[in-house]
Amino acid sequence: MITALRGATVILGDRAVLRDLDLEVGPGVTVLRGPNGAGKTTALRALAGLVPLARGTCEVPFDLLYLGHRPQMLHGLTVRENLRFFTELRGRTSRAPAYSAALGVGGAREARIGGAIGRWGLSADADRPVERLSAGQRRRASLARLDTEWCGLTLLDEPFAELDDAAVALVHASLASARDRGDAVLVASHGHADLDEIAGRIYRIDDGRAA
Amino acid sequence: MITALRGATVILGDRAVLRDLDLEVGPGVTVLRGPNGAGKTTALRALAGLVPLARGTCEVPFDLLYLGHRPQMLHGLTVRENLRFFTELRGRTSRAPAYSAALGVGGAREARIGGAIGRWGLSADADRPVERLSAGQRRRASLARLDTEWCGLTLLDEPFAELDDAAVALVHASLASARDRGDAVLVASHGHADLDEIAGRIYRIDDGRAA
Amino acid sequence: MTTTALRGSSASWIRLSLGLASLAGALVASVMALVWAPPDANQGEVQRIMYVHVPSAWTAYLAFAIVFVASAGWLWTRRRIFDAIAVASAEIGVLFTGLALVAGSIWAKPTWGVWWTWEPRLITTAVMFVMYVGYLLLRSLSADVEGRATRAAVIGVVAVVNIPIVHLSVTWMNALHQLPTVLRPDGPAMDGRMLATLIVSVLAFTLICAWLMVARVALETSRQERVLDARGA
Amino acid sequence: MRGAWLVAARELRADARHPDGFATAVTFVAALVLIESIVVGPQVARETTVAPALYWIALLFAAIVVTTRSFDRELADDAIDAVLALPGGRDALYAGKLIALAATIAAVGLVGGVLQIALLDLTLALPGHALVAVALGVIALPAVVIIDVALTLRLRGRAALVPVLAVPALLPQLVAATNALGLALSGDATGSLAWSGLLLAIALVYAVLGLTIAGTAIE
Amino acid sequence: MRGAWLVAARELRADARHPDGFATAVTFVAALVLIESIVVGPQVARETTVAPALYWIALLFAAIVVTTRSFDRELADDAIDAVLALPGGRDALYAGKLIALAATIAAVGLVGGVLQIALLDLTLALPGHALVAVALGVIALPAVVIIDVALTLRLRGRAALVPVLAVPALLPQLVAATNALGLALSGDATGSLAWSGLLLAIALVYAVLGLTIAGTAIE
Ligand code: HEM
Ligand SMILES: Nc1ncnc2c1ncn2[C@@H]1O[C@H](COP(=O)(O)OP(=O)(O)OP(=O)(O)O)[C@@H](O)[C@H]1O
Ligand SMILES: Nc1ncnc2c1ncn2[C@@H]1O[C@H](COP(=O)(O)OP(=O)(O)OP(=O)(O)O)[C@@H](O)[C@H]1O
Ligand SMILES: [Mg+2]
Ligand SMILES: [Mg+2]
Repeated sequence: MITALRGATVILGDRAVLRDLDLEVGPGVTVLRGPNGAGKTTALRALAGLVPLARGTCEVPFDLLYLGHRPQMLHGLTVRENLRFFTELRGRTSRAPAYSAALGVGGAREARIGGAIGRWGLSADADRPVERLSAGQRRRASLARLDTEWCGLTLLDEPFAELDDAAVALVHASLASARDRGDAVLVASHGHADLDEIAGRIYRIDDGRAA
Repeated sequence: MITALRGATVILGDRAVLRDLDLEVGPGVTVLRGPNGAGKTTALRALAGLVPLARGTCEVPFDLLYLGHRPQMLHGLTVRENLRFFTELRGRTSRAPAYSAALGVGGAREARIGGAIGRWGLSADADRPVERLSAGQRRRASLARLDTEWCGLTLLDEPFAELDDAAVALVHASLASARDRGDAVLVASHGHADLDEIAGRIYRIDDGRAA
Repeated sequence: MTTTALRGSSASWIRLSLGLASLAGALVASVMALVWAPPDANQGEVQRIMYVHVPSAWTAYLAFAIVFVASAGWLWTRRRIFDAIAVASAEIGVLFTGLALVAGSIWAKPTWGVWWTWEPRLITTAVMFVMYVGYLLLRSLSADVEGRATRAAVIGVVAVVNIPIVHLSVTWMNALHQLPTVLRPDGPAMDGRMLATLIVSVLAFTLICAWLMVARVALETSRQERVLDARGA
Repeated sequence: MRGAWLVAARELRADARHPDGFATAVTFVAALVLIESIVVGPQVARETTVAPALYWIALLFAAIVVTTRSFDRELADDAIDAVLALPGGRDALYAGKLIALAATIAAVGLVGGVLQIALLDLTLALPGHALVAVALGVIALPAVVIIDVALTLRLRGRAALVPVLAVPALLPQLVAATNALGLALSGDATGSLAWSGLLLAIALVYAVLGLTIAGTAIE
Repeated sequence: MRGAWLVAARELRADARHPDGFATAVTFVAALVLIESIVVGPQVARETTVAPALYWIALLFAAIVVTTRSFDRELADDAIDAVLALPGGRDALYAGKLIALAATIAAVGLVGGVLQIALLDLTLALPGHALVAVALGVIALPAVVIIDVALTLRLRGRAALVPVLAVPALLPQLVAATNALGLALSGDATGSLAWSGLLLAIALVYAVLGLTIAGTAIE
C-alpha cells in the first residue's frame, strides 16, 4: 500500500463533499471514476494534503507528484524554467538521497528536461513564458513533469482534458511505464474507457461515496 | 453564409497565431480541428470580436453566443442568477424584437431557465454560487446557455472538456437540434471523432493555417 | 522592391539632413546663449539656463500634442503608422519634460534657494511627467501589437489636458514661478537679444525633436514590420 | 445603454451577497484616515484644508480597491468575455459598473465620513453642502478608475499601474472635491457650492469621455 | 529551508524578466509621496518627523502591492498547489518569498528615498544610519504582509482586507522605522541606532513567527 484514504470525510463550505470514503492506492495504475461533481478532484486534493479531512485518515507518503486540474505552472517563467524549478526543488527537499541524485544535477538534469520537452512536443515553445501557450500546450508542459520528476506516487486529475490524440497516446505510454516501474499512479477521470485496460484497480464514486 | 474569416491574420505577442486563414460558417454544424496550439481558440475569439485582426476581415453578425474555453460565469452569483442575467441582457440589447420576445419575460423565462438547469443535471446546484461547483458542473452551467439563449450563430470551444458521458450526449443532442433549426454552430475540438457524423463541414488547421 | 529601396534611401537622406541641421542649430544656439545674449540684470549668468529650460518645456508640449493627434489617428483609422508616431513622440516628450524639470531644478537652487518647491507649475509639470511615464509603462507591459496601441492611445488622448493645465497653472494662486513673459496676450516682455536667442534655441530644440522623431518612427515601423513578417516565417 | 441597469444590478447583487467587500473598504478608509492623522498629528489633521484632503485620498484608494475587486471577479473563469461578446456588451459593462461602483463608493464615503468626523472630532458647519460635495465628488472616481482598470486588465503590475494612471487624471477632481468639502466644513456656503458645480462638470466630462472610449478601452 | 533560495531565485527571475513591476512600484511610491506632500503642504511634509512617516506609509503600501502581485502570479493556473504539494513546500514558499520580496522592497525603498529627498529637498544628516534603518525596516514588511496575503488568498475583498490586517500588526514597526529614519535625518546617531536595534528585533520576531505559522497560514 502506498497511500490510502480511510473513512475520509471532507466538508467544503456548506457541503459534505466526501463521505466516509475508503480508497487504497498500490503499485500500478488505479483509476477513480465518477460523474461530474462526484468528488474525484477533492479526493485527489485530500491525498495531496491540500484539503483537510473533517474525519478519517489519509496516509500521505513523503514524496508525491500531484498534477491537478489546472496546469500549475508559474506565469512569467518559461516552460523550461518551470520544469527546472520543480526538479531542483524536489531534489533539495527530498529526504531520499538516492532519489535526489537520480533527479540529476547540471548537465544530466538539463538533458532530461530537454528530453521531456521534446517528447511532449514543446521544443518550439520551451523558452516562451507559459501564459502565452494554448490550453493544450500548457497541459502538455504540466505533464512533462511525469518525465522529469517520476515519483513513487503520482496523482493525475483529468490528465486527458485539452489534449489532442497524439498527446493522449503519450499519457497512456507514461502510465504504462510507471506501472512497469512498479510506481503507483492514481488517475481521476470520467470518460476514457481505454484506461480500464491498463488499470489495476477501478474505484467508482458518486456524491462523495463509493458507488 | 452566416459568418466568415477572410485572410485573417492575428498576432499575439511576438507570434503570428493565425495566418491568412479563410473560414466560412454556414447553417448547420461546422467543426474546426487541429492539434494543440493550432489556433482554434484564437479563430473563435476572432469571430467573437474578442481579438483584433492584424490583417484580413471578419464578418461578425449582430447576435452570437460564444462559449469559450472557460465557463464564463460570474463568481459570487448562483447558476440561476447567471443564466437569468445573460438572457435578460440579450433580450435588452438584441436588435431583433421577435428574438427578444422569444427569450421570454417573467414566468416564461424562468420556466425556460428552470428547464435548462434540469436538463443539464444541475437542479441540486442551481442556487449555489458557481465558484463552489466542480469543474464539470461549471461547464454544464455554461452549456445550459445553449438552451436559454439559442442564437443564429453559436461558437463552442472544446465543449466536451471536463464533461462525463451523460453530459457529452447532451451536447450532441443540442448540436443536432441546432442543425435541425437551421442555426449555425462552429465547434472547435481536437478529438471527438463522432462529431464528424453531425458536421456539415470540417476545417483542419495547423500552425495558424489551413492544413 | 525598388520603391521600398527608394523610400529607404530618401528616408535616410531626410534623417541625415535633419541631423546636420540639428547639429548646426545646436551650435548656433549655444553660441548665442553662452556668448551673445547679455546676462540677466538681477540673476546674472545663471539666467542662461532659460535657453535650455524653456525650449525643453515647449518641445515637450509639442511632442505631447503630437501624441494626442496620433493616438486619435490610431483609434480612428487603425493604421499602424499612427501608433509608431505616438510612441516616438511620447518618449521624446518624456525626455524633454525631464530635461525641463532638471534644468528648472538647477535654476531654482540659486534663485529660489531650493531644488524643488510646492507651487502649481512645478506640481502640474511633475504630474504631467508621471502621467506620460505611466503611458510608457502601460505600453511596455503589454506585448500584443494591436492591444498595446489601443490601450496606450486611450491614455494618449486623455493625457493631453495636462498641457493647458501646466501652461495656465502659473495664473492660479500665488505662483512663485515666472509668469508668462513670452507667450502672453500683449506680446513678449524681454530684452531683444534675449528674445532672439530664445527663439533660436526653440528652433534648434524643435529641429532636434524632429530628428529624433524621424529616427524613432523609422525604428518603430521596422519593428512592426518584423513582427508582421513573423507570419511569413 | 439599456443593459447598463442589468449589469449594475448584477454587480450590486454579488456585492450584497458578500458585504465583506463593502465592510473592508470602509475599514480601509478608516484605517487610512487614522494612520495618516497619527502621522501628521491630530492638530494638523483637523484643519479644514487637511481633513477633507485626507478623506478624498482615502476614498480614491478605496475606489481603486473596489473597482479592482469588481474586475477580478469578472476575470475569474473569463466571465467578462461572455459580456463582451454580447451586442452592446462593452458599453453596458462600463455604464453598469459606473452606476454600481458610484453607489458603493458613495456608501463607503458616507460611513467613512461619519467615522472621520467622530475620530477627529470635527464640526460640520454645513452638512447639506457636504453631502452634495460627496455625492458629486463620488461620480468621477469610478468614471476614471474603471477605464484605468480596464486598460490594465490582464497586465502584470496592474495593482501599481492603476494608481499611477488614475491619480494624475483625478488631480483636478481631488482639488475641487477637497475645496468643496473644506468650505462646507468651515461654513462657506457659496464657495462650497461653486466648487460642487465644478465637481459636477468634471463628473459629466469624465463620464461622457468614459462612455465614449469604453468600447475601445475594454479589451 | 534549502528550497527557500530556489523559490527566491524563481521569484526574482520572474521579476527581472519584467522589471516593469519594480518600475511601477517605484512610480507608485513617488506618486504617493507626491500627493501626500501636496495635501499636508510642503512645510509640514519636510519636517523630520513627518517625512519619514510618509516614506514608510508609502513603502508599506508598495510592499502590499508587490506581495499581492507575487501571489496573484502564483494563483494563476493554481501554480501554488504544485509547490504546496511538495515536501517542505510551504516553508520554502514563505522563506523564499520573504527573501525575494525583502530584496525588491529594499530596492524600491532606495529609489523612492532618493526621489523623496530630491522632491522635498531634505538634507540627510547621517546617510549611513538612514541606510541601516531602511535595510532593517524593510524586512518586517514582507514578513507580516506575506502571511496576511496568504491568509486571504482565495477570499473576496482581499485587496482591502490585507491593509486592514497588516497596518495594525505593523504599527510598532512603522513607529520604530519612522523614528530611526527621522533621527538619522536630524543627526541623532545614537537615537537612530537605538531605534534600528528595535527594528532588528521586530524583524527577527516577525520572521521567526512567520516561519513558524507559515505552514498553517498558507492554505
Ligand atoms: C523644477 C522647477 C521648474 C519647472 C518644473 C518649470 C516648468 C516650466 C514649464 C513647464 C514652462 C513652460 C510654461 C509654458 O510656457 O506653458 C516653464 C517656463 C518658464 N520657466 Fe520654468 N520651471 C521650473 C523652474 C524655473 C525657474 C527656477 C525659473 C526662473 C527663476 C523658471 C523660469 C521660467 C521662464 C522664464 C519660463 C518661460 C515663461 C514664458 O515666457 O511663458 N522656471 N517652466
Ligand atoms: N496571448 C498569447 N500570446 C502569444 N501567443 C499566444 C497567445 N495565446 C496563444 N498563443 C499561441 O497561439 C497558438 C494558438 O493558440 P490557440 O489557443 O488558439 O490554440 P488552440 O488550437 O486552441 O490549442 P489547444 O488545442 O491547445 O486549445 C499557440 O501556439 C499559442 O502558443
Ligand atoms: N469549494 C467548494 N465549496 C463547496 N462545495 C464544493 C467546493 N468544491 C467542490 N464542491 C462540491 O463538491 C462536489 C465534488 O467536487 P469535485 O470537484 O471533487 O468533483 P469532481 O468529481 O472532480 O467533478 P468533475 O468531474 O466535475 O471535475 C461537487 O458537488 C461540488 O459542488
Ligand atoms: Mg474534477
Ligand atoms: Mg484552445
